[in-house]
Amino acid sequence: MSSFNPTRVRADVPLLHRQVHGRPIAYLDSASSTLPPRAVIEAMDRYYERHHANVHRGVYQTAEEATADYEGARAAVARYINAPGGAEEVVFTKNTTESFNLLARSWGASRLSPGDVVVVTEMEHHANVVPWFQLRDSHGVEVRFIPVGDDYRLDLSHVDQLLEGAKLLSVTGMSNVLGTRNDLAALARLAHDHGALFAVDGAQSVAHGSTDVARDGIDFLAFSGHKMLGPTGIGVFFARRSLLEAMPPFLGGGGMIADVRTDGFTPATGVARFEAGTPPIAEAVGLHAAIRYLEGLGPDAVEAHERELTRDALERLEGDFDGRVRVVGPRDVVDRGGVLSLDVEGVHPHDVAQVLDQHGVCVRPGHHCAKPLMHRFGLAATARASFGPYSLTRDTDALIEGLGHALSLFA
Amino acid sequence: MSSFNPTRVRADVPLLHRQVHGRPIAYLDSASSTLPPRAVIEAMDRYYERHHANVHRGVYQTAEEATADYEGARAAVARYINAPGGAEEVVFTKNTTESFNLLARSWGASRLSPGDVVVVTEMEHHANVVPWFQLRDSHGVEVRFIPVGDDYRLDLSHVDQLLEGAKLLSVTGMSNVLGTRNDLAALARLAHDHGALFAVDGAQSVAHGSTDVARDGIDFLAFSGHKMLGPTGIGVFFARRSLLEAMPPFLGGGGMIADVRTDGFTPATGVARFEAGTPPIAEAVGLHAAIRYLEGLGPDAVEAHERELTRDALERLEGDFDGRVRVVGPRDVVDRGGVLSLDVEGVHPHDVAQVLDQHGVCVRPGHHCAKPLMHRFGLAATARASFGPYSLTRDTDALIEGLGHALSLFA
Amino acid sequence: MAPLDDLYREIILDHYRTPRNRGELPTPPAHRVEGFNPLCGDEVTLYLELRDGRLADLKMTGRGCSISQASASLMGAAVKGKSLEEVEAALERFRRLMTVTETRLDDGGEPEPLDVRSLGELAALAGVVKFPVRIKCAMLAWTTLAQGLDEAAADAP
Amino acid sequence: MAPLDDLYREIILDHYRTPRNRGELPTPPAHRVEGFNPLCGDEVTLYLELRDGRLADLKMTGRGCSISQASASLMGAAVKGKSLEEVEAALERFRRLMTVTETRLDDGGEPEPLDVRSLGELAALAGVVKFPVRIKCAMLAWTTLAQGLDEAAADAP
Ligand SMILES: Cc1ncc(COP(=O)(O)O)c(C=O)c1O
Ligand SMILES: Cc1ncc(COP(=O)(O)O)c(C=O)c1O
Repeated sequence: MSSFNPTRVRADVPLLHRQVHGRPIAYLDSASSTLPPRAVIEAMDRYYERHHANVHRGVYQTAEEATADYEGARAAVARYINAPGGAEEVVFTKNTTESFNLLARSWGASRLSPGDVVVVTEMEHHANVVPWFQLRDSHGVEVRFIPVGDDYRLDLSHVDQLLEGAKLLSVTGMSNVLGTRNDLAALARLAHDHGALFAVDGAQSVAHGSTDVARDGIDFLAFSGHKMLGPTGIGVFFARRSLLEAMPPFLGGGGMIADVRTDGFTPATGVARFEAGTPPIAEAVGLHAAIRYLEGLGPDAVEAHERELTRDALERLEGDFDGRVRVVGPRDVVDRGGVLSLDVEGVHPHDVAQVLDQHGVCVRPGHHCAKPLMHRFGLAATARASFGPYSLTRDTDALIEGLGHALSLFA
Repeated sequence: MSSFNPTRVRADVPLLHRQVHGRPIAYLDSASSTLPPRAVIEAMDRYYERHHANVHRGVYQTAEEATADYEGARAAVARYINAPGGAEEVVFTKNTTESFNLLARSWGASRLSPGDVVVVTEMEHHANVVPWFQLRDSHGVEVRFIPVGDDYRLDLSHVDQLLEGAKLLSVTGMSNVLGTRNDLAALARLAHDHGALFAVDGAQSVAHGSTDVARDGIDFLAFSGHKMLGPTGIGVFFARRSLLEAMPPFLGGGGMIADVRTDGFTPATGVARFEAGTPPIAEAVGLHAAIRYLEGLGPDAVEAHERELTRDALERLEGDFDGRVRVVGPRDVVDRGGVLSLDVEGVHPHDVAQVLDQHGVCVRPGHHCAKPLMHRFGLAATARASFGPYSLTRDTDALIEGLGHALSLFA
Repeated sequence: MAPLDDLYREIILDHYRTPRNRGELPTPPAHRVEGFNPLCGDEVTLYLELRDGRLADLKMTGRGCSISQASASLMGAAVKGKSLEEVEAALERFRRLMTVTETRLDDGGEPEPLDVRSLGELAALAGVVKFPVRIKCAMLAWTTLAQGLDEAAADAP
Repeated sequence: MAPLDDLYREIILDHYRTPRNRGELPTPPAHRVEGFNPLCGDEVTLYLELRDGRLADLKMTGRGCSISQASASLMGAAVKGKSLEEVEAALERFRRLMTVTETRLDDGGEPEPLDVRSLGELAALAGVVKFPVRIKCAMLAWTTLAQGLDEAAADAP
């Protein structure tokens, strides 16, 4: 049994005790970055105060401790996503974005030839688009987009055609604009049936429900610490062992080599090959603490809690404003996470966010690094509210109040 | 006047209050990673507890604060290294290693043609070697090495020949194995006289003395937060504005684009172009605190303090062991930092470090990611002791005691 | 942070609701220039007709937040029909207004009164500097104008 | 952490100071194989002469820390002249010794006595597991031997 209690979670997060403009903060920007609980901050403090040292090459006490901390984090990540091959399938990067660049430049550049096809979707974050365009420009691969339907879900009616000749299907677990969750197991089967590998952008999905790469048949997975209650400065790249072993290095430098002479170098084996330079050690410790914290809450309980908040918010946004506030995303809460992109009649998202700020409400205006999706729906921007495990109905109350103010100010 | 007081610095560093194996810790591994003072840890805590949000795209209070914190760190870095063009010349990366990869893959890959020459030195860290070998393999550039003389300093007797046709000279400010400091202003003139640009690996030099890119004529500079009392997970890449502006993007993703459509993308201008994805925000805050702390100590005072420790240690290492402990590096303390690579007669560096650990002394055995240098001197490894601003003579006392033990154990 | 009223003055809301000089001009003779704020997707397109050393006519299209659109509308009203020297001077004054640092505002109250007076209605945008992220919004039309004038000068026979 | 004596037992220091089976063998008939620890630069080169299903002769060169060199020397003494089955069994026993987790040692004292006894002098290396970074040092010669035997088997006519 999970002991999930959102009020207690809220108490655990120092930033939520803060007031802004004389109001309690209503943090509704977890899709941009989550707020770390005290346990995460303290784990990093403890690390710096007692154990910090560079990893891997030291034999003294604190260097061994730091190495154990760092490798312990890797093992925790492997467990959290159920990596079939364990910690040897987990590479630490700086963020989701670097993970996708690693995928494109190492696996992609070495495995793909001109004309090979990479399929993404219209709802992808730029992190899962731009690296493929870069690979198109350098290696001549073709990038195809699975369209998004008017129901804000992937339109799979021509997917077989799109997947013809595809070497990779790379899809977000959950859209950071629409909240749409994709059926990863089904998409993995589709990809594999067409002889393509299957990559997942887990940036949004890993923190708001369970992730199981073994069950779902995921070949590559990318995500960020700062979107799962962890610190900035760390990301994860998961790849199935057989794939990872065949991938050439990406960044070059210390730690990723077996030998360097003045005439060349030999790369190291294992995950070390992909971790050039001093890694984000304290950040790995923080990520480990975040995973422990999320496991304590129970990913399913978190998902259920956020679903309830989303159901309530969707109802009130529709009911309270006579259709003047439109939610850009699915209206039901099945296969949908707690991201609410708002289009407010007559009020630009920037102004919506500015007015909401005066109410202590934190929402994000903009294109949310998903411009293909914005183009698809003819939008320049939305004002996005998004939930986290610590969100409460009173955050939605503040949102509704602030939206009322914005509508009246610009009426 | 600097108020530099090493005992007070020591008191500021929580980890130095720790005991290991019942002994006070004698941390002599600052060349691997420095220990952060409380001010750095607390700055990051405060950030996470009060200001954390994703940067740049938010209009709410904490997002503005986080952005101001992040950009404030950039301005502080620019000031610390005296970047002539200010903050617009400072890119945040994850470490020195990524900074060199950025240099090689963006500037190098776009500006260099087959046969173009990049000159490095035999005393470089792998971070300033492997990316150039990778560029050699992908773009056909030639990599040349300035040799290191028997005096452990650069042998410049054939440097004009080596620099013929060179497009870049890339040199470490201070060797992480030998402690040798290079004359950056003179090397910059040499490079520029030959029509080459001048890059500096500042990983070791930035924390142990002053850095002035404007004065010295440095075109590119790379360094890491964790080697200058700051956090892991952040590095800096400096480039002169005119150079940076002409460089194409490296990593692709959110934040580095002006537009993305389903048929391509347009990169952003300015430093944003090189910062794909969520940057190391808390780490930038920590780095800023570290810079403030170092500025408070006074870079010249730190350098003088470490020089005194080095002079004393060199004398005692020579005097106390009848030549059985050899220092691989210059014997004088002019143009030399506080790094002491030890070759102990009959005792392998691994064993030296293991015995020292029992004395609470932290030194690092290995090749220190400088294999070309190790090959040059026919060494597989050394046991390296290195000082930081918080080091005291009593650390050297513990080192000497431990070395005596190692020598007797293996006699 | 300052209250919202500092930002959303009545003049600004008015120009946002009823933007002046909307529309297009035939190119040529007009010069067309686009501005773009990648962070929030704001866009403005200006049509500039230069004649006899004056900005004889100007129209604009675009979309964006109240600040960027009102600033564009206010700018149009301020510079249309003016000599190029006057336009340059207005540009410079507005730039200076937007770079008054928040700190200076905080301890000095309003920015230099001379500046504000010489700006006329544009002074309504003075409150924007208290909201740093919005400065880019307010500047968008102006940097686009500056770019357009440069391009037009380069194109001129 | 355990005291140094657990690591630097007298037998280990002896094999480090006076390594057995140093030298080279002509190749062929011997098979040559190199092992390498990229983290610390330890190296070992083995010369393996297989005859009639036995590891008939073995010599080695290399350099490295006391643990890697003593482990190599102890290994040589333990496997030279043995049948390939016996060598494989020794390899397997040693691997198991080195993967006894520190935790198990901590609460269970010594690892399973049977193992240790069957290892003979090699048991002196049991203390290494209390120093996790040194396990790689102790394993170097053994993983190199395993690789050499595989290669030799593949080469065999
Ligand atoms: C001279 C030098 N350059 C580069 C590096 C690499 O720094 P990082 O591991 O932080 O990328 C180091 C640190 O090991 C160094 O000492
Ligand atoms: C779906 C999705 N993918 C990728 C990213 C990029 O993550 P990061 O900025 O941590 O690299 C984000 C976050 O903005 C996201 O929401």
